[in-house]
Amino acid sequence: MFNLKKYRKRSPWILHYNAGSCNGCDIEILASLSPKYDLERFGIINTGNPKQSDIFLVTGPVTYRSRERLIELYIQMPEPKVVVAVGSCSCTGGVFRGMYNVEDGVDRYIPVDVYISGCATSPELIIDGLVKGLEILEKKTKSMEKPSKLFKDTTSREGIVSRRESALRVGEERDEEN
Amino acid sequence: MLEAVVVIIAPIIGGLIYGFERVVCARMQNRQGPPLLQPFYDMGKLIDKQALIINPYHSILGIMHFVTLWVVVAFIILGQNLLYVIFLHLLSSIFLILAGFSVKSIFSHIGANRELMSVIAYEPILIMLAVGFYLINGSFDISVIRDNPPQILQLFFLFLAFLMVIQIKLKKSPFDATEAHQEIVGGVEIEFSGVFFEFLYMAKWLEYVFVYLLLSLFAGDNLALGFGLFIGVFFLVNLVDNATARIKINHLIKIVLMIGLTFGMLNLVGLSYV
Amino acid sequence: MKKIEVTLNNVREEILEFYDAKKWHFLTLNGVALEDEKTEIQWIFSQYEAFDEIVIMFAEIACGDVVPSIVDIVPSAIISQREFVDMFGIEVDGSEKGLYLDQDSLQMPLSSCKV
Amino acid sequence: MKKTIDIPLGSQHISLLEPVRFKFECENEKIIGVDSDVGFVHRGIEHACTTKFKFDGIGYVVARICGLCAITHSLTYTAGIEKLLGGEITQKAKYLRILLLELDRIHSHMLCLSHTCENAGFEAMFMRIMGDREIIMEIQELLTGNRVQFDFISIGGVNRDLDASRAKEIIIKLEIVKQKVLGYIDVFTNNWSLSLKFQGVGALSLDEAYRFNAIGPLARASGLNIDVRNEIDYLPFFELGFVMQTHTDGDINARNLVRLNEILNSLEMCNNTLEGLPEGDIFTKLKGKPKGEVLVRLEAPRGELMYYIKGGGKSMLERVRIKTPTFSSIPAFSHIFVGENYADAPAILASFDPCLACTAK
Amino acid sequence: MFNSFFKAFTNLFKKPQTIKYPATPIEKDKDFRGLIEYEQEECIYCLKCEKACPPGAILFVSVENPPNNEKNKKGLKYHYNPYLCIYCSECVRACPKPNEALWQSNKKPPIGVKEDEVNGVL
Ligand code: SF4
Ligand code: SF4
Ligand code: SF4
Ligand code: SF4
Ligand code: SF4
Ligand code: SF4
Ligand code: SF4
Ligand code: SF4
Repeated sequence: MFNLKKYRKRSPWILHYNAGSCNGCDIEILASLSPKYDLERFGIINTGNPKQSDIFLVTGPVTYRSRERLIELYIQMPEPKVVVAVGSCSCTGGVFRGMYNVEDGVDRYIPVDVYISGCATSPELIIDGLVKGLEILEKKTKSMEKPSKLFKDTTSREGIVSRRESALRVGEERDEEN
Repeated sequence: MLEAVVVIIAPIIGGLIYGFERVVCARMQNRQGPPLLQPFYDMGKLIDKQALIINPYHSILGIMHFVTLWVVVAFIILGQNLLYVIFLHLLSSIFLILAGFSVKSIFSHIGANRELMSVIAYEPILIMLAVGFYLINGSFDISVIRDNPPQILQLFFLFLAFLMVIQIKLKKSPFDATEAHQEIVGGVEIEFSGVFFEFLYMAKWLEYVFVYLLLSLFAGDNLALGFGLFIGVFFLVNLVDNATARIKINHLIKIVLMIGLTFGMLNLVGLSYV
Repeated sequence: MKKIEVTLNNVREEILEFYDAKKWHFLTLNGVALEDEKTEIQWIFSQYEAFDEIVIMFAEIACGDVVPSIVDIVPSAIISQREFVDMFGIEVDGSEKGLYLDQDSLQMPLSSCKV
Repeated sequence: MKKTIDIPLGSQHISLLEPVRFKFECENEKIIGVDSDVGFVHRGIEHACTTKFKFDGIGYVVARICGLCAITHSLTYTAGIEKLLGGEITQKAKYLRILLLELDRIHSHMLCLSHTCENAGFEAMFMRIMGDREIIMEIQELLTGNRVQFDFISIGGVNRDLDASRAKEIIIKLEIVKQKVLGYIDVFTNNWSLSLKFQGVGALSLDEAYRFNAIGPLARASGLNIDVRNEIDYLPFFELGFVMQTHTDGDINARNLVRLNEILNSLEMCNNTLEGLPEGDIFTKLKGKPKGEVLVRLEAPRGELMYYIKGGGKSMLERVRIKTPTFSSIPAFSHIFVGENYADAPAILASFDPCLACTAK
Repeated sequence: MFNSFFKAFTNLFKKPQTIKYPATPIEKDKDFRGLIEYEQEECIYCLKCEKACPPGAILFVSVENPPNNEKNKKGLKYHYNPYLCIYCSECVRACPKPNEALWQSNKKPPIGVKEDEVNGVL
């Protein structure tokens, strides 16, 4: 009869959480709700209520204090759901990478489906990302993805040292220069 | 037979009104807005969504709210007694309020509280409305009211008061403190999810059917006038929604009770003397 | 920018005498880690409607010292004091820890003191 | 039943962009106590500024403290470094800096106003202001190549030049914005439901403003003359027509009006900047490493921003202390909430225009 | 209040401000600060860009088969992570051969999906 799955794509409700961003990306999310970009065209509503949301927009590199809340919100959202990391700093930590109170990106904690880069992203990119997120949402099963434990193995592949380590290495070089 | 069909498709009509309203609202805000059938897309999605049950009462009360509301709408369409309609409607609101109180979330409580207060604010107007109709038609039966000529002129003040009820029921500013997305995240709705939220969502559509059906009673047997009233009020309500901010619940009660009671009384007194 | 040296013992009197809420604006409480596990603590004030009139009262303190609170004189200092406690791990009278840092964060990140 | 209830607001809440948690202790719906937790966004930028980045890259890092006043952060920092290096930048660079500073103020104030409206339940106004704000965003994109994080300022000047044809284009756009802002003033002063929501709500008296060291529009709405633009001579604000905007009521309405008037003033300043844009270079190379200590302040959209920089003649600095506007307003905020109705809390909160991103750094 | 009322009414008959974004693409300004692009042939491997980059989005890492360029003495390969980049353009300003070896294009930053492992490796 009906294929209910196709409706997922047409009525994605979003939940937005700021896990320590600079607000730059948050105001762009707000701007994409504004008349010029009007996310409501796609049926998107900013619900602010995890229990009724399908898309989880996370900004910010995840600070120590916000991580519990992040996971809590993720778990409260009913399946199927898609997590979208908005902005460079929620993808990889961005400029905050390696600071002592941040965790270098949302995917250290919860499985992220779409990464939107840019610092700050623009509404245009957010729409691109959401469109991609909707494709994924349509295919998703209802089984829960486990929130991943901190720090997946990020070390070498193909004999290349990890970015994290080389970043540290660069830092050392800088010190030597002085 | 026709009536039975109308009763069954009542939620769909409500959904269409709601969808249309969202488009109109968006256009008033200078943006494109969602597609017309958006509420049905939402419905499809919500059915598909995993539902988290907080506690059985909560979910059941939500469904009861929807079912009683449907019965209310059916009663109006079938031309039953107006008083029954109003009391049944009260019952459905009470289910919602109970649902709000049955969970731990503080926002749900506040929402339920506000819902309760708004019931106090608009219920007298509805009852006076029924009395008004009784005074004119000599009967509470909706079928009788529908067979008589338009009564909007005799009940003009009550009609004005009823406009405020529409704003409250449809959660339109300035009288939308019960939902207040920015303060209490939707109030009573907050803990519902998936299919259960779906019932609440459809109840909202029925609410549209309910108020606009009541509105059409003012037009009596004149269908064209009824339709005209619906269109006129529909736009008026949305324009006001887009021109005002939300007022606080205590202001709401004050304003609605004051204006509503004076207008209602005025009208009733006038009616009984004429 | 004027710097006035004070000590932890007389800082409260100095500020009490100096601070006039209608004239001076309390900017912030600042700390600077110095060598030898010393910390310079600065109370910074600026004058309303004057060109860059800034007064810094500073004191050099050691790791174990307890800094007196000035919240009763300047109520808005409360938040800077809490931040100072977190960042430098130096006790300030009546200010609790935990404004920013959690149990498992790096503690007293800006301090030069050894744990 | 317990007499009071605790209503949490945050850390994730639709009326908040940022994670901050307020716990309102309420009697019925009246707030009798507030507890706030502002540490959700603490990232450790001050620490990183002295351990991870060299002084010439920090301008881009501190800009990421806050997206709304990124320009103020990088400008204040850069000004501090320029003072330490002891160089003078060209007049044109100064003008361009002011231009961007004021544009940023305009868009930030517009965002705040629209947010206040939304939190007051006036969605149409929110959409209207947000829609018009896009014009400013477009101007900013024209000028700097990005909508939010401008990365426009570097030590010694600015990164991009502005040619005459673009300047003209911008002047035309600013005129449109001005007309729109005049329209808002009308709404904010005459709308019945807004006045019910805003007038007399969340008031801060002048004495309290002094006592809690309020800053920015919050203080100016209470009649306290504090605006850093009035107290520094590092950038030629007066030359470009800066006038301080104050109000005396101290309630939400007054704050909105102060912001609206400031937008008008800033538009005027932008216009003057564009019309009087001097010729010349936009960049002067400054040599050396920062040594010594310096304290610089600048007026961000939300009030006074202060940087204390201490350098030891190396490329790593010794101390960067950032005091942000919202941070020092928190005592005043908490004070205002007490005695108000919970239903007003989101609107009051938005009227402070808090930015927790910078509070916790 | 009547002004807003009227405004809402007139808006009803106006063309909405909304742009149809994914359907009609947005033309990017030529000065838009987009992706950093690199030309291996022109690079002189001075590593100034790597040092200037605040978040460390540009890295030269030693790999087994480095690109051949006589300047490349250490056997390095350029790596750029657009998900880490903050598009500040510092690298271009630091580069001795801007617009030849390294430049900022006006292309939009990319959108990644889970399989890209944007945060995992490198
Ligand atoms: S990506 Fe950049 S602009 Fe966006 S939140 Fe992170 S630091 Fe701010
Ligand atoms: S309080 Fe609500 S969210 Fe928490 S366990 Fe109970 S039902 Fe679940
Ligand atoms: S609202 Fe949040 S904190 Fe409160 S009961 Fe539900 S889940 Fe728990
Ligand atoms: S108040 Fe905010 S944080 Fe708490 S449950 Fe509701 S949405 Fe979540
Ligand atoms: S109050 Fe202002 S700064 Fe705070 S979240 Fe709202 S718009 Fe952003
Ligand atoms: S208050 Fe802080 S975070 Fe907000 S705009 Fe100003 S400096 Fe940025
Ligand atoms: S633009 Fe900035 S962040 Fe990106 S690679 Fe260049 S220096 Fe690094
Ligand atoms: S700075 Fe330019 S030339 Fe030097 S390594 Fe980088 S890209 Fe190559």
